[in-house]
This record gives sequence, structure tokens and C-alpha cells, in this order.
Amino acid sequence: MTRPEWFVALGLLVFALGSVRLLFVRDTVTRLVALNIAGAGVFLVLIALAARTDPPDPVLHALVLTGIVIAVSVTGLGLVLIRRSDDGADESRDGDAP
Amino acid sequence: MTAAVVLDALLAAGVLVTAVVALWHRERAASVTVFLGFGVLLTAIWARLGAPDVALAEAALAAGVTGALMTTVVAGRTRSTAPASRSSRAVDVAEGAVAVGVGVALTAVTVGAMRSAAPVLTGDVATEALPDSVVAHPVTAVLLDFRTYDTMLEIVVLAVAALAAVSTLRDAAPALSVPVDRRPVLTGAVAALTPVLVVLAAWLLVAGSDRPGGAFQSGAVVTGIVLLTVLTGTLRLPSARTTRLLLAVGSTVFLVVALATALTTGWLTLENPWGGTAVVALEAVLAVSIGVCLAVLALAGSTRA
Amino acid sequence: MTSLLPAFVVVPALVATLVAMIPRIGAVAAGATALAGVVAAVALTLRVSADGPVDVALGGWAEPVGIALRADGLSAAFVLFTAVVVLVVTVFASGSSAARGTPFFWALSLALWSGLNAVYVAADLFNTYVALELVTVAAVGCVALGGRSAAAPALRYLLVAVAGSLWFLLAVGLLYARTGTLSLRLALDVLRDPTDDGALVATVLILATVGLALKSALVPLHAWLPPAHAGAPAAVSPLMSAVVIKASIFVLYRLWTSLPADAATTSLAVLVGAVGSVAVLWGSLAALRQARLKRVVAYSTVAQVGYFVLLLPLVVPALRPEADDAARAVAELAVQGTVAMVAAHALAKSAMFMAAGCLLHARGTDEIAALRGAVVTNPGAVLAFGVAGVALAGLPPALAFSGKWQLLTAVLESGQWWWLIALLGGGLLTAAYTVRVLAVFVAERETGTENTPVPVRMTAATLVTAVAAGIAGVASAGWLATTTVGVF
Amino acid sequence: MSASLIPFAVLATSLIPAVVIFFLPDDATRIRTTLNLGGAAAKVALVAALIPAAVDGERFEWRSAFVPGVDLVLRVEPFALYFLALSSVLWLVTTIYAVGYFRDTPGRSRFFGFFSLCVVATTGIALAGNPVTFVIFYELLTLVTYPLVVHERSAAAIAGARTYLVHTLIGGVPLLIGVVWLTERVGSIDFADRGSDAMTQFAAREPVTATAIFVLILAGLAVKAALIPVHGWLPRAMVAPAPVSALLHAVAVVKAGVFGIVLLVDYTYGVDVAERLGVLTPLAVLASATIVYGSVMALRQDGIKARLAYSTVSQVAYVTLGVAVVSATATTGGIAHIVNQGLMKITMFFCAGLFAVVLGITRISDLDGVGRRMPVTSAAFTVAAVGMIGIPPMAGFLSKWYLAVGSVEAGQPWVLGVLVASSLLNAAYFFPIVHRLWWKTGDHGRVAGIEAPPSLLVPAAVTAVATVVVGLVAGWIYSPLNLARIITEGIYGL
Repeated sequence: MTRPEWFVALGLLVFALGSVRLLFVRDTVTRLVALNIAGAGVFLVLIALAARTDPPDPVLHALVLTGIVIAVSVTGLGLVLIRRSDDGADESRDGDAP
Repeated sequence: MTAAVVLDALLAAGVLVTAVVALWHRERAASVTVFLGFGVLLTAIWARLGAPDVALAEAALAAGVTGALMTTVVAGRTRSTAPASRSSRAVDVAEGAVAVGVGVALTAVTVGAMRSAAPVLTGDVATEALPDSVVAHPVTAVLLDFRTYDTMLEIVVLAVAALAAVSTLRDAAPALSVPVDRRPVLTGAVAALTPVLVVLAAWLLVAGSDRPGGAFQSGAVVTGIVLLTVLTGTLRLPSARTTRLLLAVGSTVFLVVALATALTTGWLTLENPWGGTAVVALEAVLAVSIGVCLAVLALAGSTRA
Repeated sequence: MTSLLPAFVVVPALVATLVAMIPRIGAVAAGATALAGVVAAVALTLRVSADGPVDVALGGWAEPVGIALRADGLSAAFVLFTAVVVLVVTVFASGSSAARGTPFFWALSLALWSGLNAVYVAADLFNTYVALELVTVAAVGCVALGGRSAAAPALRYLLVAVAGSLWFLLAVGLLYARTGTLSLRLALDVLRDPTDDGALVATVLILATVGLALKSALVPLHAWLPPAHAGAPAAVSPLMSAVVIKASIFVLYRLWTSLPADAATTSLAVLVGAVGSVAVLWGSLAALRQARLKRVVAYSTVAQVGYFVLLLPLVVPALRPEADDAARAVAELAVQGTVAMVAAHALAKSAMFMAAGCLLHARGTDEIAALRGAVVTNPGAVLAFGVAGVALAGLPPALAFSGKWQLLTAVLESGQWWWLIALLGGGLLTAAYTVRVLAVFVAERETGTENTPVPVRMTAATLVTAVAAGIAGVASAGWLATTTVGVF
Repeated sequence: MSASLIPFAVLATSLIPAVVIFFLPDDATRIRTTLNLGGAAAKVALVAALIPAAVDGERFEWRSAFVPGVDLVLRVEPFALYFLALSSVLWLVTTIYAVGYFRDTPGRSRFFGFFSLCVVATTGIALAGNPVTFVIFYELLTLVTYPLVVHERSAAAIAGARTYLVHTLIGGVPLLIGVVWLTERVGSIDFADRGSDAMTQFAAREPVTATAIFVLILAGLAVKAALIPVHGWLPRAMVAPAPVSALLHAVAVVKAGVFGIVLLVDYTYGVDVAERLGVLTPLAVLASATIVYGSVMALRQDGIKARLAYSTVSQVAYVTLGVAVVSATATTGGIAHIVNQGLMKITMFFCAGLFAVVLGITRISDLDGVGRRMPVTSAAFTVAAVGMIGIPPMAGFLSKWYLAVGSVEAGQPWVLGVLVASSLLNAAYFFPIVHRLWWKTGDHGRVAGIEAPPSLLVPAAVTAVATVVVGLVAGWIYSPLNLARIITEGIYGL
């Protein structure tokens, strides 16, 4: 197996770990961490694919850059929601909002 | 050569171990800390795989800013709200086994696909088209010349995320309110550091047109600057209105540029001679926008609704 | 004159950012944009049916380097019904601030609409991913407008939706590994070579289908939808159920009507169809048991998603190398029928959620038991809810009836008669949970429940949408024909 | 076949009032009543004008695409006008009755809105030119009658309405799948006098599929035609207010089912194809069983409306029997019975409504001596009852006579036996009522002035007189019987 193929394997494994754990774990922060790890796995696959050619494929690098910014904004929003639901868990009544 | 292989193997092992620990650890704070370690190792791997831009972004954004965001939330709340289900060791192993199985299966298919890959990759076509682009550095050319539309959407995503975060605050005109830490040593250090960071951000921005760097990386540094100055009180927290204004300015400019180019050269088409300067201008707007949006996300996270 | 296709994405986004800066002008700006959007969508549909799909290369660079946008019959149909739903919900939302949650509703809903249009006109797979993320973030923002108790469902929705997008992104990565391009059309040209790409195409489809099923809440991956859609404010729920889940459904159709099929993908399609049938029955039975009105309508969405994936097993035979004209005819019928069902669901479901919103506004709760005698206090909302239920069940003369007619014909011609159970059974169950709720609305009224008057424009918007969904079936032939232009 | 908007005009006479009435406040009685009566009168006039043209062979048609390849067709031809004439006249009379019945009750605009929509659906069914259009208006009828049945919002009304919906919606499934399968196999065929040749070739090519489709569509139609075993909803839907029971369950809804069966047997498959497939004899047996079962069950009911409901189940099956027996005379009798049974049954429902409103009587056992207290109503009821039993000169006699002669011609004498048995049973469950009305004594107080509000009494009297007149003028060219004969000649190609 060539070097890019090894890193693709690593990426896929990290993605699988992250995704599986995301579907089964209960704690919200850990789920967000799992989401980030799964995303990192996918990015690792993309960058490994880019490394197949010399110079490496700039399109895939740009995709991963865009992906990272989206991942960060999603994580930011997720954390704000975690904070709100933690506040909410203290005194909100059950059931749906008006 | 074997040293490189050993280094790669070590980095790979490190990434795997930190991932597993971060995912399966019971304690919230511990899993977040290990996750930050995972981010650092990942930065090294990006460098090893010949992707300096991504390494920079990973270090600044993924490890840096995400770390800041997570610690602000987790620091406040160490106990995890979810019921501490003592799922037994066997369940964890089973989950791990499933993951490994999925990983191996996907690898088999992907490697097969890589080996019968198409002769012409888009990357090669992009590299050939580089000379006609308005920017020299390949990654920046893709981001801001070939696939400008993607970058535009991505900035809108960031602005919307920040807006959504701000909109969850309680009162109608949500203003950010954050505990300020005025310890002299800290404020002194920040006062000294800020100009250096500003220069670094500016340099990163300009460098982007012909070497690794650019809007995303300098945006992260801008986030750092904003957070440091606000948390130490050197920069007064903006009012609700100005917060919203700053949030939206980045994507508004980009969208206006899109409309402008539509009427002239064609949607998002940048041409020389003004193409190069347009890219740098766009990058500046991007950097400020990313900086502000991520800072707002962090501050909204720590503002008590 | 450069094509106006990108305007569908840029204009709503620009108005969204302007409204974010100046919330005061929210209602007027959103209303004007929505109206313009409907007019533009109709023009696009006419243009596509007249001279075929519209292709635009962005940034001055052609594929594969640059990003291309493409609007064929399928995209035009989705853009059209989305614009109509956004217009109607905008009118509804302008009626009451409680329905909007916070003043940010306008900015977030416009950004959501921009993201949806971006998905529908995308021809580049990574661009589709970014557009899906924009839809997700905006949608989560909208759900979170529901206040403190909506934060947890919104978070759960965010995690599930982004996970789904990542699975889709990995599928795109795999496709790039083999074909070296992000453009779906160019990838197809590479894949059509006889080298056996069966394994790869199957994996790409499995990854993408699971990811997109997660985002469209296909049973068993549906648990996140009811709390999110029911917990959202009254004006957000219709947007969520009627149009947001359609983005991932559209991408599913885009993939399944393009990638070449073989024995493996055919069996995968049948599996997805089976899961869809279970979803129709599962969702409907769950809807029958809910005690809160918005939960009934949310589970109805889970059921209807089952219908939408029934397209897959009917379309796949037409994509096999040895496909004959009969298979292609079945596929065309199936696409027409399903798109009509999707559009009809968008109208009827938004009307149903708006009706629930009206009743919630009037009685202060959506507890079904507390809505006895609503027919006397809010006749318009009850009539709209009934008509919307009829339209959802696909009873004539509703638009869904024309869709169901085409789908039934396709099922009979393809010989796969077993999909009849879900198609016909689902309609009955939909009628069942609608009538169950109507019976309470009609029952004699308990004294003492307070009743605040509902602004006229809210009831009017609800009734107009419901009636439109209810009678559109008789005039949908021309529009149905356009939905398959350029799809195969 | 001139493409024209006339079919639309007929539809509009009840569609426009329906849409307007929904938005009228309840107390706008004058506007609502003028709209209602104006629409009804306009429809009767339009239909009356169209009948001579149709008899001379004029045909009007409106066509538009439903889905690519399948059209919506509305066409004016004798059989459509025949059913339209009945429903429009009775809609006019029932509107008058309903205005009086609901004088100052809540929800009148809602009621009359759906009431007019129901007539729109019935008109659509009559004018339907192909199976798709028929199914659309057929299901629409189900939907718009639900609010009428549930109008009084009592628990019983809601339960009755639910049963009604369960039956009719479930019935809609085989009907829909049957029509889709038919259109998929044979293409978008229109109703034609002797069925289309595409249909004949298809029946020859795939007899098993053709029979399966026939059974599916028949199952869907049987629910509304109240053939056993799917008749259960009719008695339970009697909880609806009197005008609803009168128009819907004696005329519109039940007749739509039977009208569909005639369209299926004679205008889609054609009599010869149906006979060759061998589906008519089982249909005749089913109809006969329903006739006898309906009559027997009617005997055991003490509630006036319940007995009338089971009587309807039995009487409506005559039409199916007429179609199932392969002879022009029998089919003429069957088709004539659509009008005859409609007139007689609506009179009885009006009277039942009067007994309930004026004296609060809903049970047959309480009817002793009511004849003296409410002579006009009782007389109307008696006329209708005698007609039902089949005694000349009332209309009922004619259709039973034609059915009897037809069955002998067709070589199915056992049908004659069924007719005689059912007539005896009719006598068995109607004469006791007549006997109680006139020959029993009961203290119901003196009649002060006229016995009931005129808006309720006049309709009952009018329809009773009509029953007699229809019987007497059978020879007139435009009489229901003669129209039935013209229609049958078309069906059998005489």
C-alpha cells in the first residue's frame, strides 16, 4: 500500500470511530467532539487523496479549508446550544415551546 | 527514509489513540482536552502530507478557536447533563469493533478506487490553469478565483451560525455580556501582544496570494485578538446593534461583489488587472468577518442567557 | 445577458444579511423577496420546459475547475414549491411575533431559503455539501428561536444533520478518488466505462443514502425530527417540515437518477423502498397516538418521507445498462408522481402546521384535548386543517392525488406491485389521524377555555395554502410534464 | 361532440353559491337562501333545457389534461342528464326543507356551504366522461358529506360520521387501484354506450385481469351503493339531520354508487363484454341478496329513519339488479327505479323529519293515530309507502314491472321470485306504519291551524304528488321512464 493509501485508511478509521460513537453516546459535548473527529477523518481522507500527485491537488486542499471553517462554525453553534440547553435544563418545564 | 516512515507511523498512532480516548472517556473536560491534543497531532499530519495551508488553518481554527470555544462552555459545566449510563466495557469494545469493521470495508473500496483512478484529476487541470488565474498561490487561486462561489456560501454559513447563536440570547435586542478579567499582568501582556498579533494577521493575509496563508488563517488570529482584548476589558463590548452589523458585514460585501461582477464580467468572475487587488480586498473582508463571527460565537457561548 | 440562476441564491442571502443588520424592515423585505422569488421560479419553470435545462459556469471557469449550476425540471419544481411555501409562511409569520420567536426569524428564514435554492441548483457535489450545511445551520437557528426548551432539540438536530452531511461528503470524496472530478455530470462520463465500478458506486450510494436519510429523518433515523419540528415556533415548523427536509431528499434523487445501476444498487434501492414503506406505516401509527397537535403533524412528516423514497426502486431499473424503453417510461412516471407528492406535501404540510399555529395562538396550547369546539371559535383554521389532511392523504382533487395516480401507474407497469401497500395504506392512515383530530375540533365545546382572536392574515394564509393543495390536482398536467425535463 | 363550457355552467350553478355561502355570517339568512334557491332553480332550468337537445342526439363535452396522457372529461348525454334532473329537482326541494328545518340553529353557513359542495360533487359524478373524472368527484362526495353528517356535533353524530368515513374511504382504495390498473392496461378510455373496442380487445386478451379489475372497481362502488356486506354505514349515518338523510342517503350518495355501477357495467365494459366475462350473474345474486336482506332488516327496526335506511339498502339494489340482468326491459326498469325510488324515499324522509320536528316522534310504535293530528304528512307518507310496495299507479310499480318482465325475457325467472318476495316484505314493513297512522287512535292534541311549518310541509307534499304524477305520465316523451328507455336503447345498441 502506498503512503497516501495508508493515510486514507487512517482517515476512514477515524471517521468510522467518530461516526459510530456519535450515534451511541449520550453526553452532548462528547457527541460534538465525536462530530469533529468524524469530520477530521473525512478531511484526512481528502488530503491523503490530494497527496497522490506532486504538487498535491490544490482543489482538495481548498475543500478541506472550507470544510474546517464550516466545522468550526457548526461547533460554535453547537456549543452555544449546549450552554442554552444546560441553562434550560435547570428551570424549563417539559414539553414544547409556545 | 525509514525515519520518515517511523514519524508517520507515530503520528498516525497518536491520532488514533487520542481519538479513541477523546471519544470513549467518561469525563467531559478530559475528553475535550484530549481532543485538543488530537487537533495538534492532526496539524502535524497535514504538514507531513504536504498541505501547509490546511496545517495553518487546523492549528489556528480547529485546534485554537475550537479549543477556546469548548473550554469556555465546558469550564463552566464539568458535570455532564446526560445520565451517567455506566455502559459496560463490552459495549465500548463492540462499538469500537463496529467502527473498525466499517473503516476496513471503506478502505478496501477506496483503495480499489484510487488504483483505478481516472487519468486526469481536477487538481492537474487547476494547476495548469494557474497561470491565467489572478493569484499565484494554487490554494488561494482555487478558493478565491476558481471556486469563489463555495467560499461565498461558506462565509454566509459562518455569519448565519453566529447570527443563530446571538438570536438564542434572551431579550429582544440581545447584547453580549461577558465576565471581564482585569488582572494587571494579563492586561499588560495583552496590550503588548495585540500590535504584534495585528501585524501577524495582516502578514498572513497578504502572504496568501503567493504562499501558504490567506483569509482563513489570519481570520483565526483576528479571533484571538478580539477575544483577548474583550476578555481583558481593553476593548469595550459592542452594543447589540453593532454586533449584528459586524456579523453581517463580511457576507454582505461578498454578496454585493457577486452581484456587481454579475452585471459586469459574469457571476463572481475576477479578471486582471483588477483581479489580484480584488482578491486581497475580499480576503481582508473575509479575515475580519471570520474573526468577528468566531469571536461572537465564543462570547455568545459564555453569555448567560 | 448572464443567466439569473445564481440570483436565486445570492438575492435571498443578501436580503437576509441586510435584514440581520436592520431587523425593523424584516417583514416587508422578506415579503417582497418571497414574491419576487415566486415570480422568478415560475419564469424558471417555463424556461426549463421550453428550452431544456439551464447551465451556468460561475467565476468564468468551466467545469471541472470551476463550479457550474444546473437547473433541470427537477430543480425548477423544487425551487417553485419552496418559493411558494416561503411566501405563504412569510405572510403567516408577519401576523404574530410569538409565531416568529424573535426578530431574527426574518434573517434566518431568508438564509434558509437561500441555502435551499443553492442545493436545488447545484451541479457540483462539494458545492451541494456546502449548501446543505447552510440549510442545516439556518434551520437549526430557526428551531432555536423556540426559546429555552427548543435548545436541546435544536442541538440534537444539528448533530444529526451535520453527521449526515459528513457521510455525504465522504461519498463525494470516494467519487473524486475514482473519477477525479467534483461535477456529477463529468463523474458520470468516467463511470460509464465498462470497468467494474460496481463496488465503488454501491459504497458511494450507501454512504450518501444513509447520510441523507439521517438528514431527511427516514425511519429508523427519525427520532430527532418530532421534538425539533414541534418545538420550533409556529412560523418555523411549517418551513421545517414542508421544505427543509426536502433539500436532502432532492440530493438523494439527484444521485439516484444519475449514477449507473447494477444488481447491487437495485437490491439497495429495494431495501430503501422497503424501509420507506415501514416509515409510512410507522410514522402514521405514531401520529395516531400523539396527544399534542404539532407532534401529530411532525410524525405525519416522518410518515410522508417514506413515500418520497419509494421513487428509488422504481427509477433504478431505468439506469441499468440493459434498460429498455418500458423501464424509462416507468422511471419518468415515477419521477413525475413523486415530485407531485413532494410538492403537494410541501403545501399541505405547511398549511397543517400553520393551522396548528393558529389554534395554538388562539388557545395558548396545542394539547389536542384542549382544542374541543375549535370549529366554532376558529372555523378557518379547522377547515384548513381538514383540507390539508385531505390533500396529504392524496384524495382527489388534491395535487397529491395526481402524484399518487402517476406513482400507482408506475408501480403497476413496473410489476413491483408490493409498493401498493404503502401507497394506499399510507393514504388511509393519513386520513385516519386527520379525522381523529378533526373529531375533537368538532366536538361540543367545554366552557372556560380562553380564546385570543387570531390575526386574519394568519388564517387567510393557512386557508389559501390548504385550498391550493386541495384543488391543484385538476390543473397540474402541464407542470407535471416539466418535472422530468433533463432528468434522465 | 362540440367542446363547450356547458358542463361547466351546470357545475357552476352550485359551485358559486357554495363558495360564497362559506363566507356569509350565520344570520345572513336572506342572502344565503336566495343564493341557494337561485342556484338550484338555475340548475333545474339548465338541465330542463338540455334534455330535449340530448334526446335529439346533441352531445356537449369539456376536456382538459389531468396528468400527461390522461384527460379530465365532463360530457352531457342522456344518462348524465337523467341523474342530474333527479338530483337538481330534489336539491331545490330539499333546500326549501332545510331552510325551514335549520331556522335559527348555529353553523348554517357552514352547513349550506358543504350542502352545495355536495351537489357539486353529485353533478360532477353525473357529468363524468371517463373513469378518472368519476373517481375524483366520487371521492370528493365522500369528503364534503362528512361535515354534513357530523353537523350536529353530538357524540353520536361524530361516531356515525366516523363509520361513514371508514367505509367510504376504505372503499375508495379498491376503486382507485382498479381505475388506475384499467387506465394503465387499456389506456385513457372514455365512457361510451357499448363500452370501447379497446376494452373489448383487452377483455378478450386478458379475461382474468379484466375480471379482477371489474371486481376491484365494483368493490369500491358497492360501499356507496350499500350492497351487502359493506352497507353498514348507511343505517349508522342516519344520525345526520333529516335534510341530510333525505338528500344524501336517499338520493345523492347512495345513487352515486349505483350510478357508478351502471357506468362500470354498461359504459366502461359494455354489456356484452361483462356478460362474456361472466360477472353479471354473481352481481345479480349479490343484488338480490341485498334486496332481501335489506327488507328483512327493515322489518326488525322500530326507529322510523332506521327502517327507512334499511329500506333504502334494499330498494337501491333494484337498480343493480336491473343492470345485472341482461335484458333491455330489465335495465330500463332498473334505471327508472333511480328516479322512482328517489322521489318516494325522499318523501318518506321528509315525513320522518316532520314527525320528529312537530310531535317529537322518532319511533314507529309511537305513530298511533298521528293521521288525525298531521293528515297531510301522513297522506304523503302513505302515498310514498304504497308506491314503494309497487301498487299502481305510483311510480314504484312501473320499475318493478319492467324488472319482472325483463328477468323473464333474460331467462332468469328466479329474479321474478326475488321481486315478488321483496314486494311482500315491503308491504310487511310499510303497511303497519300506514295502519298505525290511520286506523289506530292516539292523543296527539288538536291541530291548531296548519299542522307544520309550510317550508317543511310543502316539499313533502310536492314529492308525494310527483310520485303519483311520474307514474301517470309514463308515456310522455320526456318522462323518467321514457328517458330510461332511451338510455337503455343506447346501452344495448337497439
